[in-house]
Amino acid sequence: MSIKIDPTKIKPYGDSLDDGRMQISFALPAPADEKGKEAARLLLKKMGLENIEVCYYSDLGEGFTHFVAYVSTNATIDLTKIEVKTVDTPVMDLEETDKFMAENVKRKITVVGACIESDAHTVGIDAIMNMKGYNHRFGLERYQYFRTINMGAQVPSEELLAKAVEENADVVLVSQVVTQKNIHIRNLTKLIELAEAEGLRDKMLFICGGPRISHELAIELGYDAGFGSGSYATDVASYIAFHFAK
Amino acid sequence: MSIKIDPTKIKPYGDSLDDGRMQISFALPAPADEKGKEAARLLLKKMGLENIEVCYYSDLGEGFTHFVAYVSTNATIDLTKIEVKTVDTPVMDLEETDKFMAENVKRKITVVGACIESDAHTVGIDAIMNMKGYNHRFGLERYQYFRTINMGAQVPSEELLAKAVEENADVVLVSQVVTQKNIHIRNLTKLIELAEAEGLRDKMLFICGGPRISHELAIELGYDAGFGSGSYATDVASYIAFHFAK
Amino acid sequence: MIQLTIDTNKIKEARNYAAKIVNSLTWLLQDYTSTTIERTVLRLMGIDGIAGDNTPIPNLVVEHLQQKKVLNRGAAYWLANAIVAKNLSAQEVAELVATNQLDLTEISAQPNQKVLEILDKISSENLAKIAEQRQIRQQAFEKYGRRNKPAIYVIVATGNIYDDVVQAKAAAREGADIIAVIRSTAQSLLDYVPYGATTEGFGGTFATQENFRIMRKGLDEVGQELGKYISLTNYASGLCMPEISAMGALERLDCMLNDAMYGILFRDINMKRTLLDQYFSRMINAYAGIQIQTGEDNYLTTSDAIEKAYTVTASQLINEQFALISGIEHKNMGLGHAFEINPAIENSFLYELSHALLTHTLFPDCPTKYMPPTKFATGNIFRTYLLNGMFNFVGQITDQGTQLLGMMTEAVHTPHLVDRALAIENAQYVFNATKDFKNEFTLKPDGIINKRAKQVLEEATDFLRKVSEKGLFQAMSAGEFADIVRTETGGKGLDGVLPKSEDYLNPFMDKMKTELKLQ
Amino acid sequence: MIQLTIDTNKIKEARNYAAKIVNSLTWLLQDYTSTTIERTVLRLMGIDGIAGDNTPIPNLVVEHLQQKKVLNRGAAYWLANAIVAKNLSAQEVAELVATNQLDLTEISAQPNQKVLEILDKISSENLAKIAEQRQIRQQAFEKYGRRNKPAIYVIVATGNIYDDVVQAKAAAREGADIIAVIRSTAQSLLDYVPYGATTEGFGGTFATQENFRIMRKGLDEVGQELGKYISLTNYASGLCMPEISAMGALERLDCMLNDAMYGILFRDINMKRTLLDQYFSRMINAYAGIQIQTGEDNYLTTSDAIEKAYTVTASQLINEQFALISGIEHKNMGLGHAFEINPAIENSFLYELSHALLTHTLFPDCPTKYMPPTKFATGNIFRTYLLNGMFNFVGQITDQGTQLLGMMTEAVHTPHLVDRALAIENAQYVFNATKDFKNEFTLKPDGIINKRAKQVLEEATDFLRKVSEKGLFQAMSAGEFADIVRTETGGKGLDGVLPKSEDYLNPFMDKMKTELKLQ
Ligand code: B12
Ligand code: B12
Ligand SMILES: Cc1ncc(COP(=O)(O)O)c(C=O)c1O
Ligand SMILES: Cc1ncc(COP(=O)(O)O)c(C=O)c1O
Repeated sequence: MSIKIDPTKIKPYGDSLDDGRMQISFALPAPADEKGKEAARLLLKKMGLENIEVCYYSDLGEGFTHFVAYVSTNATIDLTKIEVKTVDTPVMDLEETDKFMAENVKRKITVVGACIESDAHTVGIDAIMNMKGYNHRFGLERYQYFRTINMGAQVPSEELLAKAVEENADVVLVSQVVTQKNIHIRNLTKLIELAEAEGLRDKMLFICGGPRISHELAIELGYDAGFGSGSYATDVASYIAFHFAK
Repeated sequence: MSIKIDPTKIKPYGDSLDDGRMQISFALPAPADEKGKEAARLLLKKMGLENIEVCYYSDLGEGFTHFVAYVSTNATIDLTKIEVKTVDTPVMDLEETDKFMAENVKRKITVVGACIESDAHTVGIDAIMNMKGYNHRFGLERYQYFRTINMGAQVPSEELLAKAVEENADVVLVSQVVTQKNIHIRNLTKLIELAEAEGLRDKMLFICGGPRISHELAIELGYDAGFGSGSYATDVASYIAFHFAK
Repeated sequence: MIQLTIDTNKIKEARNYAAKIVNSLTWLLQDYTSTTIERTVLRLMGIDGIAGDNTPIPNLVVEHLQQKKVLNRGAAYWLANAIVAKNLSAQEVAELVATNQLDLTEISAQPNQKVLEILDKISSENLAKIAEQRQIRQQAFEKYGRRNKPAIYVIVATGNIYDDVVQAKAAAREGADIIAVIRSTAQSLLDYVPYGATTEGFGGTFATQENFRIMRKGLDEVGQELGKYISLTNYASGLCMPEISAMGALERLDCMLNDAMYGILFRDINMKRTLLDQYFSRMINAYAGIQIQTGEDNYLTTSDAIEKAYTVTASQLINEQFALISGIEHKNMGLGHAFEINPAIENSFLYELSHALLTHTLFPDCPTKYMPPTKFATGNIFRTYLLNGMFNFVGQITDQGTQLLGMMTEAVHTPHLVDRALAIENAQYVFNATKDFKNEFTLKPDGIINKRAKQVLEEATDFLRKVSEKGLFQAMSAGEFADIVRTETGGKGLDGVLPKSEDYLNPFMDKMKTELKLQ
Repeated sequence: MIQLTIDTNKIKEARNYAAKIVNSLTWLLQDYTSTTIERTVLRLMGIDGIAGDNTPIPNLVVEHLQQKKVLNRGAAYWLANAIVAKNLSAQEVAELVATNQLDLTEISAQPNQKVLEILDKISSENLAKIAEQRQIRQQAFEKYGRRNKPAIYVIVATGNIYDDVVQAKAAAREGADIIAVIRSTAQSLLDYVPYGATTEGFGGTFATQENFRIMRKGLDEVGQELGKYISLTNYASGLCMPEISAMGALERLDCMLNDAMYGILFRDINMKRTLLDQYFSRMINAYAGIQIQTGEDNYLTTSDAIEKAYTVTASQLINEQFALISGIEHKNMGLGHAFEINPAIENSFLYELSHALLTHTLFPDCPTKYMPPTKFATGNIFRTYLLNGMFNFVGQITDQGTQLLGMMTEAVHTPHLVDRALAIENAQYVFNATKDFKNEFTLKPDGIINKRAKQVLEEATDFLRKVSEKGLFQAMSAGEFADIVRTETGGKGLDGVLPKSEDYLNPFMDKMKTELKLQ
């Protein structure tokens, strides 16, 4: 005998199969006393949760109270039905990509990249584009078949596209790190709409990246691909190489 | 202008009024990758949550993954409608209680207490009953009008009741600290049912306590009063004093 | 290492008082036995299983002998006598007794020579099994490398042994060195060891031989995968100390919670019973190469950690002496202490550090077991996580043997899968980030830390002197330990204590004594 | 205190190079002005408000003068000339200009004496307002006691000034000493200061004079209730450095993020522009008794914290020299540094400690500003909470002036109410629990910590020598700073830099220089 998980009905796990246990922490505009605690409990109950244990509360001042609770959910998910769009080209290392491109692409691919609009977090795009790279993986600049132009921080969408046209870019790379109030969605949408309006959308590969970007989200926003936290130049280079080999 | 909270519709607060923001952490039997992350997101969505941001995941081994997420709930609570049963006798200090009992009770009240059944956590009941007390509040033993018998740990319900009868107790104190799988409910229910069966329920005051006990829960289980975390002998003494003054 | 400036003569003085306290109990340890010890002898003879009302056969046999008032000759003798007479195996004899088909006292006395021969054979065979487990452990450590220091020790406590295995394996993958399967709340006062695999417990899982086996197997599997030997521990405490030790020795547990006085003080078990039981229990652990661990942290869950710090030191010294007379080497004495000072106190961290250094200074060769903050955990999981980090820091810079990781959900529930993983991550980060911290600093001789350590040692010495003058039993009766009053005739299990007769036989104890070079 | 064993001559050498670097820029600082400086002069003359397309009036007036190519005489002159001529207030004149009803260059030149008189009057009156704020602050500290050390510094960043006030007041109640209102992402590249109360920003709230006023009022209220002076800070950076400083001086901010080179390196603002702007900006802060804080942590968010530790030290020394020539006293120099080493590195904590000690050793009289781990925050809020605790520990034992508290939700979002409260609880626990730790230990002279500190100082000295030889501008053009290439003619805002004419007037700068005893 052993514990058996049904993948069609997975549930959070605390210490017993399917106990549905979750930890929740939040502030409420409620007093730091039994009444506030009851408000917290009722709120969690209203959210459909069970076995609610409000294990801690503390006065935050200004009429707010912090609550920590453990609860059980009844929700389940069918793991077998989940499909996520992920970049599915194989990942090659630098030498392999160089070799692959020498054989299958046979020309330099021009890549123009930037942190657009209000965003100045360049570390991510630098990690992908610049010589030095990230975590011991060199950036695109180091590859034999990429010509890279990294425009840096807070580049207006218009300027990025103008540069892409000027340089006859094959690929546009866009980074968005700040996500507060979905500003990244706003900025990414602006760029892609501009590209469409200017008839550039289908002439270049549009790739975005950032800690809250997934390939799925990128596709949804009209990009060709998206790369999230922990992606490396190797991922991006391989993807581009395969694209231009076709 | 300033932010204004409607007490009839309170909601969790992250950094903007009514943003409904909450932090959630849990394990799922799902892989530590984009697919698992999507499963986590869908689960939270199924729970009725919005603006789901799964900000972290990590492989726990054995097919489980830990997820941390920030989400928004739409649930609201009417704070003005919440009523909690709390012990509502005023709280007097040791001297006041002594004086009050000298004037209004005029006899020694016998209190028999124990950690019952499987529970051996005596620190809580000792804090209430023993001379030394807790956090600079002396225990009932120190009061002029209490005679206390503390039976200690893992006392079978039968023994506690037998002792109460033997000592002609006015009050029975019960402590329950372990709550795993609701063992405290089981134990407390057992005691009160036994007391009823033996016709003792209405002859004595039954008071329970422990970190997960509220007055409300105590009443629900058939006790006269319940005391949770952070209660002191002063609370319990005052409550008993007022009871016997009536 | 960060060194305290402590007079070694002071340490000697304290240690001498502890030795005096322990040595004054020879009369008890040599001349008495207990029902548990006898059940253990039966288990070591290979007797297992349940009968009747799910009662373990060792219990039924010992009850039978007790009823017949012949237990003081030792269960081994009666079994051997029957084995010789009936030409049956020990298990077969025991089963007949357990099912009331055989009265051991009715069998005529067989030639002494024969009885001794058969006992020699059975005990040799069964001790060999334990020795084999010891060797397997030793080889595994040789192959995979020694245990980390501080070893990462985490508990699993789901109540269901199968869930426990999942959690334990996950923990091993994350970096745990030692897995403790916490026992269900009520087990320690049971005067028998439950049988078979169990799936329901409260705040813990029952300690049974089958559960030991299941967990050992799981850990061996994951260990092989990881190229690391994962240690397993449980609790030889309560009313069945030596039985659990015997089971642990047979199923290759690697450590054992096994305190000389915990049962008396914190479980109200009779003092004679506990002291007798721990004596044999520890001998088994010594023989099996199992590291014992003690429970000094318990003093601080009921008393104030500053006011009563000396009780920890005193208990460590007493536990050390009890361990020595059972044959436990210092390298297998996991003496306990804890990080339990109210975090709101100014300089609380300095006091914690001082106490931990004192433990290390007194027992430089022991793999001391350091317990996490629990008492001041509030349910604020973030704060508790931080407290655990500070605790891990002290553990690393004071070179503790075993770090029992704190859980952020202390004061809420026994650890969930996530809690444990985060606890391990916490310890790994702190251990690694502060690795050589201890070699960077010299402690000022007249600072808060040194002064505090000196004071605690002094208080402990005074206390031990007093106890050594009064005698341990009298001191306990006077409530000198943890303000808890325990009397020689009070507590649970006294009815299981009996004097040995002149012709008492316990071949296991004899052989182990010889091998461990004890008198 | 824990003391590093560092040769004071080495420190002097490094400091001399930094002084040489800064002193070689006198030509720029004395002979040039900028549009921002002129707008600041207008603000200091009492001009406020917006006109036309929501453009601040100071901008409109300066643009007018720039367009007329007469700005190099100083905006003060032109305003004063009109005031004298028209007998209007400064504000009235500015409004007429802003609404295109008046061309300042068309007014005939008034008697010099009169112009100087009116400027003397206006500048005296307005500087008195700043002096009064300085005094209110001073009195409050006298009444309530000095700021804690390390001061607990937390940010609010909701985007909505009214939410910010709620969060700031809550933080004050929980124990915050300094509240920073983080600016919206895009503000620093705006070449004007937005106007009025604002309720929408991204990752921060716009810095406006009205927002300053609203927050100051909120903090004074809660401070009075608590019997404590709560400090307020904002960012004098980007294209409007001195304007923000002027607003802060008038609205009684108490600290100001105000780095000499941050704008150049991290915002690609032209180097002449930034250096000019910071010069005047810091003078205003000096006059207002506002503590400046610098941004050396930024080097480590883009570069490796071990490899590039020396850039922090070098920048601190340069920032110190720039501060000195603007009249900032050491007690008001909040030089920055950070806890940003990859936590997975063995002994990372020792390196962090070493770097923090080095900062303290070089600037013993400065209230250094210590920045929390951010780069290696992963979204694992528990781990980040622990990292923040270790950071707080270093802050306490190395006597930092200001501890900018880390938030467990670093890498997730700008702090929620709960995050901030937990951060304060974290710091308070660690500060209190380790209060006298620093007095307990002596550092081994040849340990990892000392060796590391020496190495960093040496690297910084070498670097400063190189820069002092090349010149700051040339070094920046060669990418010597943070591997970022910035040229003398590149970057934003160069069009706002202009040489002063012979008859240039800036009564505020003149008066402040006199009072601050600068040449
Ligand atoms: C460093 C940093 C800064 C530095 C940036 C320096 C620089 N030159 O980049 C400075 C100090 C300037 C800064 C400023 C600010 N920051 Co900041 N910053 C960070 C920090 C600490 C680290 C980010 C980082 O460098 N990560 C490391 C890189 C390698 O990871 P990455 O960006 O995710 O990139 C990887 C992938 O995402 C992907 N990727 C990224 N881009 C792209 C593009 C393509 C095409 C591809 C294929 C892949 C890809 O590949 C990379 C490698 O794996 C984060 C917190 C954190 N720990 O994440 C906050 C953080 C991002 N900052 C934040 C904020 C709010 C700000 C400010 C707005 C604060 C303020 N009000 O002043 C300003 C805004 C500046 C601006 N205009 O954008 C918030 C954002 C909150 C949110 N969710 O919206 C964060 C999360 C901190 C927080 N908790 O509040 N910041
Ligand atoms: C100390 C302690 C122990 C000590 C107890 C010593 C003793 N003599 O009491 C020892 C080491 C023996 C112990 C053992 C165990 N413990 Co324990 N223990 C704790 C600990 C650390 C502190 C409890 C405590 O003393 N609190 C201080 C007192 C003053 O607070 P209190 O009990 O809440 O009492 C106050 C109020 O509740 C109230 N009150 C309480 N009782 C009463 C009664 C009346 C009548 C009134 C009016 C008021 C009142 O007034 C008190 C004063 O304010 C908690 C964790 C924690 N931080 O809370 C775990 C904890 C309670 N233990 C736990 C567990 C699981 C165990 C064990 C089962 C572990 C095991 N498998 O071996 C055993 C079981 C023992 C048993 N049979 O019950 C779990 C319970 C999990 C759960 N939610 O069910 C906890 C929460 C730890 C954890 N996270 O896993 N434990
Ligand atoms: C020394 C010691 N033994 C045993 C236990 C387990 O308790 P019990 O034996 O009562 O199950 C503990 C628990 O903390 C302990 O510290
Ligand atoms: C020194 C310094 N100035 C200013 C800022 C704020 O950035 P910005 O001026 O670009 O808004 C920071 C942010 O980290 C900083 O470190």
